[in-house]
Amino acid sequence: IWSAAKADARSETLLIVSESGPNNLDIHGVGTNVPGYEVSWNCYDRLISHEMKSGPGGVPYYDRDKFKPELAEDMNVGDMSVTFKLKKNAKFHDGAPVTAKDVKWSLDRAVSVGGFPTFQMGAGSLTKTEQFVVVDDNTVRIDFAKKDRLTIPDLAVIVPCVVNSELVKKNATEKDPWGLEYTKQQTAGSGAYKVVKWTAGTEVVMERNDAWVGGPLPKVKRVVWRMVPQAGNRRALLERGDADISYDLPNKDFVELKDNVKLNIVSVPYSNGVQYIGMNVKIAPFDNVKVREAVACAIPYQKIMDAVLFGLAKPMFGAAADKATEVAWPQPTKYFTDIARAKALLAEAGYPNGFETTLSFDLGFAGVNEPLCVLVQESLAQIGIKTTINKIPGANWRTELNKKVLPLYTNVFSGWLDYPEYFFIWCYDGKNSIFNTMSYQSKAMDEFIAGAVDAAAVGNTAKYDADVKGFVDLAFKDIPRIPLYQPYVNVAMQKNVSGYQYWFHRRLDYRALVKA
Amino acid sequence: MLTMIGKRLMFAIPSLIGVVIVTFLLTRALPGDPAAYFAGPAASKEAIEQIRKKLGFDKPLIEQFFRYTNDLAHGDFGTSLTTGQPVATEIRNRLPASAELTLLGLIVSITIAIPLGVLAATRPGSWIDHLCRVTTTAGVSLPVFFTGLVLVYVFYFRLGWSPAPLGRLDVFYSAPAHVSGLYLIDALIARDFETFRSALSQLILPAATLAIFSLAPIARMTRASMLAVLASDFVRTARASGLSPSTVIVTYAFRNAMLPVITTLSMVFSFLLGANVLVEKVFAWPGIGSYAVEALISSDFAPVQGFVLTMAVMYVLLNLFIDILYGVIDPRVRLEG
Amino acid sequence: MSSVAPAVEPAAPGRASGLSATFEHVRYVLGENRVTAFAFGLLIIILFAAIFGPYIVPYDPLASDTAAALKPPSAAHWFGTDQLGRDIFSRVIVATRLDTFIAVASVALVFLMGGLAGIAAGYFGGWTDRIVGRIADTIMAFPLFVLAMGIVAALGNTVQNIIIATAIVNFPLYARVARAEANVRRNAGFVQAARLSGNGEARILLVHILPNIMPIMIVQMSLTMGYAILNAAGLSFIGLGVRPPTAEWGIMVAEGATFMVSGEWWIALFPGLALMIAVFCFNLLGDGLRDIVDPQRRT
Amino acid sequence: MTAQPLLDVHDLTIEFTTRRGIVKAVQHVNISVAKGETLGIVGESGSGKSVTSYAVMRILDRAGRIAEGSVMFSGIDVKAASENEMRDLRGREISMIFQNPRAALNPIRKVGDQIEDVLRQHVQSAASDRGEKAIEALEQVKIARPRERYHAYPFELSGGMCQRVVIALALACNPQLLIADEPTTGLDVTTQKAVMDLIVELTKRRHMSTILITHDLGLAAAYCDRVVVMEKGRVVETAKSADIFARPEHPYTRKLMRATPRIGVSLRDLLPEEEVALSSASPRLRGEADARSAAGEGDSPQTALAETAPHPDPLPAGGERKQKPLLLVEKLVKEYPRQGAGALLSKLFSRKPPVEAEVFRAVDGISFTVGHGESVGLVGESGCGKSTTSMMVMRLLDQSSGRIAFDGEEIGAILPQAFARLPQRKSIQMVFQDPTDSLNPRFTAARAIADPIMQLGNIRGRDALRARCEELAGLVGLPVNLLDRFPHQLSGGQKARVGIARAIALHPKLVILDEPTAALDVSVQAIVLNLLQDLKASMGMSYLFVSHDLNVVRLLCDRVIVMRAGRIVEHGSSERVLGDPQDGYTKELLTAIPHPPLPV
Ligand SMILES: Nc1ncnc2c1ncn2[C@@H]1O[C@H](COP(=O)(O)OP(=O)(O)OP(=O)(O)O)[C@@H](O)[C@H]1O
Ligand SMILES: Nc1ncnc2c1ncn2[C@@H]1O[C@H](COP(=O)(O)OP(=O)(O)OP(=O)(O)O)[C@@H](O)[C@H]1O
Ligand SMILES: [Mg+2]
Ligand SMILES: [Mg+2]
Repeated sequence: IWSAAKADARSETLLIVSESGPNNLDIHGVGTNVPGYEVSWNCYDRLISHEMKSGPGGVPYYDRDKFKPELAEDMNVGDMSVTFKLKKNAKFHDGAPVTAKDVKWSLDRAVSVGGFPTFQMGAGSLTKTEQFVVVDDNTVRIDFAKKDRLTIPDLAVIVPCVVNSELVKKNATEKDPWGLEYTKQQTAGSGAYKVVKWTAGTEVVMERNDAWVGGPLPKVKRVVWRMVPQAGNRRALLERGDADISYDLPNKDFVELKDNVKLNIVSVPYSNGVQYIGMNVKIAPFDNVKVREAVACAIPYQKIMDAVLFGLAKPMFGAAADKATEVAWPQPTKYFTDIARAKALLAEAGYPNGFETTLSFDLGFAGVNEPLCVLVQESLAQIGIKTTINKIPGANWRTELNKKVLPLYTNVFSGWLDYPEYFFIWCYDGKNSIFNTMSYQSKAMDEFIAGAVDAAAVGNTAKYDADVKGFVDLAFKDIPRIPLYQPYVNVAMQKNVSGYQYWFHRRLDYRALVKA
Repeated sequence: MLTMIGKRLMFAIPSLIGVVIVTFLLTRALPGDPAAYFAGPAASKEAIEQIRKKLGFDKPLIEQFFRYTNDLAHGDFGTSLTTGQPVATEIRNRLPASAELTLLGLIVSITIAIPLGVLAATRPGSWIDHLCRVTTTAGVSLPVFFTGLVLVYVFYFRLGWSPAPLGRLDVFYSAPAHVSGLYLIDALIARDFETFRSALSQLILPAATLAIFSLAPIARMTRASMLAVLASDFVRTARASGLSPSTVIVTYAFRNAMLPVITTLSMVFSFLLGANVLVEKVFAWPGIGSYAVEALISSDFAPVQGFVLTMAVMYVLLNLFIDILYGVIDPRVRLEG
Repeated sequence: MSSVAPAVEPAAPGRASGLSATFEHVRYVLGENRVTAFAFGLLIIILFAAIFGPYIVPYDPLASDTAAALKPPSAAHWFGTDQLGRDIFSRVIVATRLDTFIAVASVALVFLMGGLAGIAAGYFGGWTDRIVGRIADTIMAFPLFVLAMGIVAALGNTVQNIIIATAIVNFPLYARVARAEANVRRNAGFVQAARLSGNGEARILLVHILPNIMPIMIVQMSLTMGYAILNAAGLSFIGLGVRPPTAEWGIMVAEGATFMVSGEWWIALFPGLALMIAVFCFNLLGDGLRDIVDPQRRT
Repeated sequence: MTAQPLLDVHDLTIEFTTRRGIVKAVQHVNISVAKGETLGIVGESGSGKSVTSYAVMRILDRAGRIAEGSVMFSGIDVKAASENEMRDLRGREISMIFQNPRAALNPIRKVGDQIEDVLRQHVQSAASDRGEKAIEALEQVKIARPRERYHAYPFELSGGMCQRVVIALALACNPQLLIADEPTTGLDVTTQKAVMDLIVELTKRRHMSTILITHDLGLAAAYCDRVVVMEKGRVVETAKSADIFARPEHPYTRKLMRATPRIGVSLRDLLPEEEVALSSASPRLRGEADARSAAGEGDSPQTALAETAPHPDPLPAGGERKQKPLLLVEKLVKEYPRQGAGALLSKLFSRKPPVEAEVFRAVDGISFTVGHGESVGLVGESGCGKSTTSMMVMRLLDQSSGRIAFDGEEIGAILPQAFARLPQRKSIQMVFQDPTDSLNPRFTAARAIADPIMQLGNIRGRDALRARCEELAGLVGLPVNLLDRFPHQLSGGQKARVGIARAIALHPKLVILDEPTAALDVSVQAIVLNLLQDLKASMGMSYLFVSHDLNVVRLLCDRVIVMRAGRIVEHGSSERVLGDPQDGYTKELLTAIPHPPLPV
């Protein structure tokens, strides 16, 4: 029995349920988790953002190549710098105007705090505080360290957000000059929403910033984001109409909820993301390419698509034998399930009776990983490879990956910046970043990647295309990791909720959402 | 009485020290690497090392332990990695939620189990005795998370009688002004009956889950001790003196029978605190149980240590309370104390 | 001579010789108490499934069949199939062995640790008692399930570690019961008599006291057996159970839980029922055994 | 007694439904009690005395029921009365006193409140003066400082005081009939007498009728007008108490009467007539002769003994080696820490060794000797330190100070744990007070007897052991076919024999008997005492016989030591000490014994 006021509140409030919540409201914080990105995205502004285009299935999809101003009024790209004029009426949540000083302080902060934010800035060659120059109160110039086509896109990701420098400095301490402790607990931005209540692990309540100038005023006044650990309960909440949006549900639920006339389901493939089976090429017998090929032939691809993903993913296998390599990533391999061939390859490699190894996965994504691994295990058993499944709790997953001692595992990687070479730098380059979990090193590969990066910077399309095709082919030939599929982001909403937009970070953008 | 309390507390100190040491070692043995966690997704080895140093995890275990105990002595429980909050604050915020749930579960359980046990004891071998035995045993045979899930499925999803399993209050109610932290009590104090109803309806299913689980030990103990007391000489004397059955059962048998039951209650409570962990997970309950599980799964030292220590202290206090209660009922204990 | 002796004595009531009297008594208790007889029947079924399970199930419990995934119970699949098309009936039956093994092994382990420590504490008193008591108190002060979780998380989630964790968690229970029982007997006449007969302390403990405590301990074991299974299931539920694809009731319930709301109730229900029946059986049996061992103490 | 009796039990049969079918606990019993009469019901354990009285009050167990017959109480048919009527009857018309007074009171309720509960139930007084009434009731039973006791809990009172409270409770509503079910067992002899006198005085003064249930014929005869003798659920004889000792009619009554230890008889006289004849021929007792022939054993025990006994030279009592005693105890002291929280706390807080005041001397510097082949009685009331003394001599307990010499060797310095493995262990053995408690429930009789032989003896091999066990069984008169039974399958007397067989298995020189017959019925006690006597004669053992029953000690012992509060108050030969006591305490003990009239 709702009182009238409560009913009103209900129509203006968006109730989001998800498995886990943020551990830090500031993306510059130490160890901020993925749900934390969502808060940052909605509560802080960046200088620029992306335009929308129509994506797969007509879902609004961010346009990788088109930018629109957010805090900036306009953007002026020069040869070795870019200049932004700030919107004059932009104000932080506490009413202080957004100035060039704030922007510089925020960018300085991003490149200085270390860890993930600094690292992400570096991906766009933004590494030094000297690169950020206050021209006047309303104008900021960013100098390029070198020509890099990722610099501008990197200014539109979550990290280079603008923070209320005066407010945070007031709450900073000697030990914590960037005031990370302060922004961990509250938002100090100029974004469309501000956090009014946060109970870690339980709920986040956000309210609209009516003075927002970054775009059209959002329709939703209040967002309540509750953590519901049980997937079954999340589904129940949706089906009973109690929750408005849920976005981490098992694939099966999404498939079934599609038939539910009361709900609205959106499925969009991850940009630049692949779920794969990795093999550590430094550990026998996976140092033998034939073994890797044999494994690639023994993966039960279609079974995984059907039983694990319920079709909600884009296959990354089984391309026609004569299909030309595209200048795109991800793209399907030419492998398909062929046990006979796998057996032959294994025999050729000198393991006619197979071998024993462990197959690891991240328990945090057990919903997909566990059945996937069980199927892979069963299939590998057919060619004599006996595997023990090793569940690694989410928090330790990265540690284990970092050690690069897992012989066989499954994982997802997806890059915010949707460029093939960006993915390959991370995952295949001989510099052996932590995402090159296979410890794969190949001179030829490094050359292709470097070539593509350089070609992109100067706009040499022919060279770029050749190099991209080169590294994709090599990756498929040496097959240190076996792409399985491109996962989908699935979001379930009540029918009266609309305006969902897909972003590279795959979190929700409340600003466009509408609840009728 | 005071000396008894002092004595009890003193006896508890070694166990508490034991708890601190064991938890410390146990958490250090957890497989995760908090430094790597802190360092974030793309950190280099050096960055991780640097963070390790900053967190003090590069020091020898002994030194870490002294640092930890020193912090503890200053009331600093550390900071959780996963939620980013000081553990002490979080525990303070979450403890009332767990306490409210557990206590209500226990109260429900007691109000059902004790009459049931008494009834079964007064009619041993009858159908009610068997019924009591079978139903309570069935209750304790169900994994709590399973009971919880089934209850949610039936009463929320299928029938819609119960509110959404979304924690302590419906989204559109705000918590009553903080007095005890227990919403039911705070709502009553604030005379906000709508909130009271909402909080109560949120509590019913999880509390029922806990109650179902804890019926058996209480009912059984009540029955056993009632049977023993009913067969004792002084009950026979009371009967032979012509006292009415109600006086015999209540004043003579029941009060004596309660003594072992009270001891059982402390066990049950400790048991429920464990079961809580799973129930909170099922009902998205913002208590310390779910907090501890998450922390443990993600190798987050501080909350686990804080949780265990809080629980141990609560356990000690509870036992103290029970001893006092025991003393109130049983004059023999009082005299010794 | 001794062999003819029992035959000489007419079987007067209460005077039947040892074994047959025990048997009589058991039969009487089972006859009198239908519930215990029922539990006994269940136990036989459970043991049968544990021993012969893998040989009698219709399907390979690990074999996936994605074409037949998520099928409701039918003639072909009595309990339906799970996400990967594995036959739930086969998995439930086969899991019996692992689950009973976990229960039996952990109970045996805790009996060896807690039981013996408790008996020694009760018998010797003094420092032994104080040390064992302190250990038990310390363990009790932990929220037990969380302690089990911690141990499994720290040592790794293998069957062996689950058994160890369950045993440790039950330690205080056993130590206390054994201590109390040994303590009341430490100055019993027959123990004094054993001393007079020249028995050493260790021998008194093992030959004279232990067998007398066994009945109570067996009851205790039966009751904790159920708890061990629940504990393992709880660990599975939070992701610390045995490794997939091993069939284990707790894991199956936990996995099935996600499917309950979407209507595939059978995935969680049948393993849940099996789990419940097993625990139920052990609990009832414990009660029944208590009846047999000591009718006065029936609860 | 021609008038209508107050209570008339007619043809009463009581059945219990048990695991082994229906048990008729009482069969066709007829009892009547006239107004103002005191009736004694006597009989051995299990003869149905209590059950009969429960039937009168209709407080039988759930399993029991009155199968036949009737119980009329002043015109009311108890069997047919409604539960409400019965409740009015209980406590107000008929009340009951039970054995073990401490257990009969609610441990967590003030005694005053318990009395008030009864008063309230029977509306015996207005709420306002109920307290006064309760205090009055306490005064009547002669409790010192009744006003204080009103607020006491049972555990704060001594056993005797508890019994007085129970009596006060029973008499609070002035009932017409008081049933006292073994009201004095478990109390000291001196207290016993005081309580009995009190009951008699109070009931006489109020013209109440009393039923006194006891297994002590002496007690019944001393206090009752009439005595009913029960055996196996039946009344076998009813007679005036003056007559029953003079002219016992039923053989069972005669047996009971004979078995009661009393002045002026020998141990042999305690046995039933037919067995005296038997036992004069051999020490074997009833049941054993036929059992042995069934087992096919023909040797006389003496020959069997002569072959294996290491000490084949039995000494006459008080033999020539008297000058060098077998056991010498000097200034033996045992101190226990005083209990209670005060002591505990002070132990926790202070590091100082406990001061003198904190210990309690259970045995306070006693000295005595036991000669070869001598039997010495150790008597004294409960808690005076008898058991503690025997435990120290047995080396089961370490003394605080003092010395113990056995057969010329110092054994007092040997720690109890070490003693188990020494050869002297064989020479000192013990028979325990409670035969049930002293047998391992999981050992058969044979295994129990064999235990000391296996540990300390030199007989090896199953068959040899078995043969030795059978031989010992023969000696103590335990049928061989009982050897494979477990304790719970044996009767009290049989268990006592197993305990004795075990004690003599290693041919000890000294056997300590700690109240070996306290848990047994008089008739069984008579047999066991005779057995002990015979064994002593045939094996030349010495006894230290601990007891609180002076009559028993008189029969069995050469010398007597009387203890009180840890000290020896008097010692000397049995005749002297018991015939002509010097110490006041000994005198008190002696007068407290209820003396049945001597048989003609
Ligand atoms: N609740 C019962 N169930 C079965 N049998 C019983 C029960 N109570 C008593 N009996 C039986 O009734 C018989 C008489 O018992 P009762 O207690 O009257 O003996 P008693 O003469 O009072 O003996 P004691 O001197 O030992 O008190 C016994 O053989 C006993 O086994
Ligand atoms: N372990 C002990 N700790 C403290 N006090 C004890 C202990 N054992 C015995 N006592 C005390 O020592 C005293 C003597 O006890 P003991 O058992 O020797 O008495 P007893 O003469 O054998 O009495 P009973 O006739 O009741 O057997 C008693 O007051 C008893 O309370
Ligand atoms: Mg009796
Ligand atoms: Mg004694």
